[in-house]
Amino acid sequence: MDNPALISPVAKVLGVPLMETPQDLYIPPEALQIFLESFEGPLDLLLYLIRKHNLDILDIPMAELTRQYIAYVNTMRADQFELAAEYLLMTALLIDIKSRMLLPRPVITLEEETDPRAELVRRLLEYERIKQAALHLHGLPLVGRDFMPASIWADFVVEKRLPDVNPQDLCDTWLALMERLRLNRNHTIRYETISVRACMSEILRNLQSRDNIPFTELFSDITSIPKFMASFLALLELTREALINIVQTERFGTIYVHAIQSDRGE
Amino acid sequence: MSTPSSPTEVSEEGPVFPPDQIARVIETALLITPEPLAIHDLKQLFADEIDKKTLLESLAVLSEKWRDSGIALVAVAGGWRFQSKPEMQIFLDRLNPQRPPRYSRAVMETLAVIAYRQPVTRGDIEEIRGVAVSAQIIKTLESRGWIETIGQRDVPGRPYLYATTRQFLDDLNLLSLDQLPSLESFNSLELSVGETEPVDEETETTQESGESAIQEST
Amino acid sequence: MSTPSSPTEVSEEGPVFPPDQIARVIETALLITPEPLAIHDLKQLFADEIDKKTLLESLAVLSEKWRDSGIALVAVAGGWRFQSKPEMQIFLDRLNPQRPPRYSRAVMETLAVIAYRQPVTRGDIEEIRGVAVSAQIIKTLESRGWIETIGQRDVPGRPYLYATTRQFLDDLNLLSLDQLPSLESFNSLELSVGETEPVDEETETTQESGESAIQEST
Repeated sequence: MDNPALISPVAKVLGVPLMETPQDLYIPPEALQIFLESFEGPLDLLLYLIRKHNLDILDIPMAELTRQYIAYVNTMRADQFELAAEYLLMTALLIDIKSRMLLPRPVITLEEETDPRAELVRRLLEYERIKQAALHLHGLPLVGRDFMPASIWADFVVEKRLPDVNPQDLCDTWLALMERLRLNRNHTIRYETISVRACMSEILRNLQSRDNIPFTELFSDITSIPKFMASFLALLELTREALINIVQTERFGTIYVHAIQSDRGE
Repeated sequence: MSTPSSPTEVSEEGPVFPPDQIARVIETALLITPEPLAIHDLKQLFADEIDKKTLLESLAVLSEKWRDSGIALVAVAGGWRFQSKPEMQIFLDRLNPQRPPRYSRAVMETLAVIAYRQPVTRGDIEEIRGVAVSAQIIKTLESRGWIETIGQRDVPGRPYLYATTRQFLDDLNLLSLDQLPSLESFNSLELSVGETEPVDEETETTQESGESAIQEST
Repeated sequence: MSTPSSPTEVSEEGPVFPPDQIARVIETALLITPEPLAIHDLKQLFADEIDKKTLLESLAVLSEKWRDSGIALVAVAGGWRFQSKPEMQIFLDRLNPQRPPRYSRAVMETLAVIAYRQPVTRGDIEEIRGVAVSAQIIKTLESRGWIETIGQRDVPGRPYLYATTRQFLDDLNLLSLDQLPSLESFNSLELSVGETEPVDEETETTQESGESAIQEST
């Protein structure tokens, strides 16, 4: 209907004005791209052709339309196939419809045979309505184009509000901070003094009964990671304090932990 | 209206607002905000101390007051809004030569499919339009605030479902989607009648033939 | 004013605008534009076919027309604009319940340390908070005018010493730092902290240890 591409005298191809949109699907190859761009797709083109030929949509002469589509496809160069993919699909659909109509109908039909054109007709009808709906939407008053919303200066909105702080908030924050500080301190100290020291004692106790213990055996019963780490730290600490000795006699061999029997141990 | 009472005093005294004060406040609020204000918003102006009936009365008064001006009080999906009348546009355009973007047919058709068939996936739109819908088209409509995704369809690929927004209605001066003519009311079979001639004088007949043809096909 | 003449016709007829039409157009233009419109802009509305004198007359009429409303026509540096009157603010504020912004915990903690422990260095604050204090936090409080540097501590690096300002006291409605809540608030905090376990009978001791912790730190 108000297809702008159809109203405006089409296009210039190589300087030669194309006076009219093609009567059928024969399009000069040079004009193909411009032509395809002026339609929104094969349904659009099909609708145009149906209108142009003043056809009854319920009785689309498939033979003629298919012939035109094929002529149209034949004019395309290889590099235009992508551009025209949707049109090719439509051609295939039309040929499919045509061929099904040419086939002899089976004598016994279980269900009512559906007209192969019905689906295409349904789609064309729906698309035509959508096109009109689009035109209708386009014609509705649009903000910024047909009217403007009132919008005057509000004197105070500009003022950016800064965060409010009240003394009580500040006090609560301070107290929460102190509480956190207290908890944090206790936490760390307790862990270090008790755990590692306890592990040191445990290791030393183990070494009282035996001369030496394989390094891995010290850790074999430990399941928790903190305990594992504490034991390892305990081991290092015992070494530093020269209470134990860690010996490995050959590369990759077993590491042994010995107790040092000395007076320096407390 | 001539004695501007201090609004602070009024609100402290309680829910007693003189009618002209109510109208004045509503008017000011609506003039300040380009977005429509719903009844709920208007109630907030008065800390919920004014009922809907009073507000509607005030709105009616305002509507009448502005009748002969270049501005009209209108109700759209989002609420009430003052907006310039169409006949003012010729002047206002001179002030601001920046026109809103014109949307391509592809964009408008996509919008139409979403408006009428929502919620739809991109695949649905492509099915109806018979062509691929580019991401750009969707983005254009999304960034305009006219469409939004409202979920995903539970099929392979879980495609997004698109619907129109309240802003779409507001921007097109609509109260609700119901105000759009039904898709069936469009005479899609006008195409079976000669289209090349101007049809203004035969609109009536064209419509009739269109309608009957549509009934056949449905 | 009641017969809306087609503006197209008017402009085609030439520069003959009835005064009420001029006022209507100016009013509409000013009502849709939050920015001020200069005389030059207003002339453009009429394709420069109206002179300044006529425009000013119209503006005077409009100014008078709106005198008793919630908005006012004012002349500012950039030209003329409608704006809401101050007494409308209390209502409009309710419409836009801008939640007052809040400072982050980091900022609040930093401010608390400075307020209760001043003068302090950034290192002091970091030690108490257990995390680094970003330059941004210090800057936020400085630009608010709530803290300032009052010297440098005589240790390696000579770090700045921060303290709260007079403005901090003013903004928090305090006469002096002594007025910062301390003891009573302590009760409430300790109670709320201890709410998980029944500590009622130990409240007294808890308080004491809390107090001593603060005294230690001062």
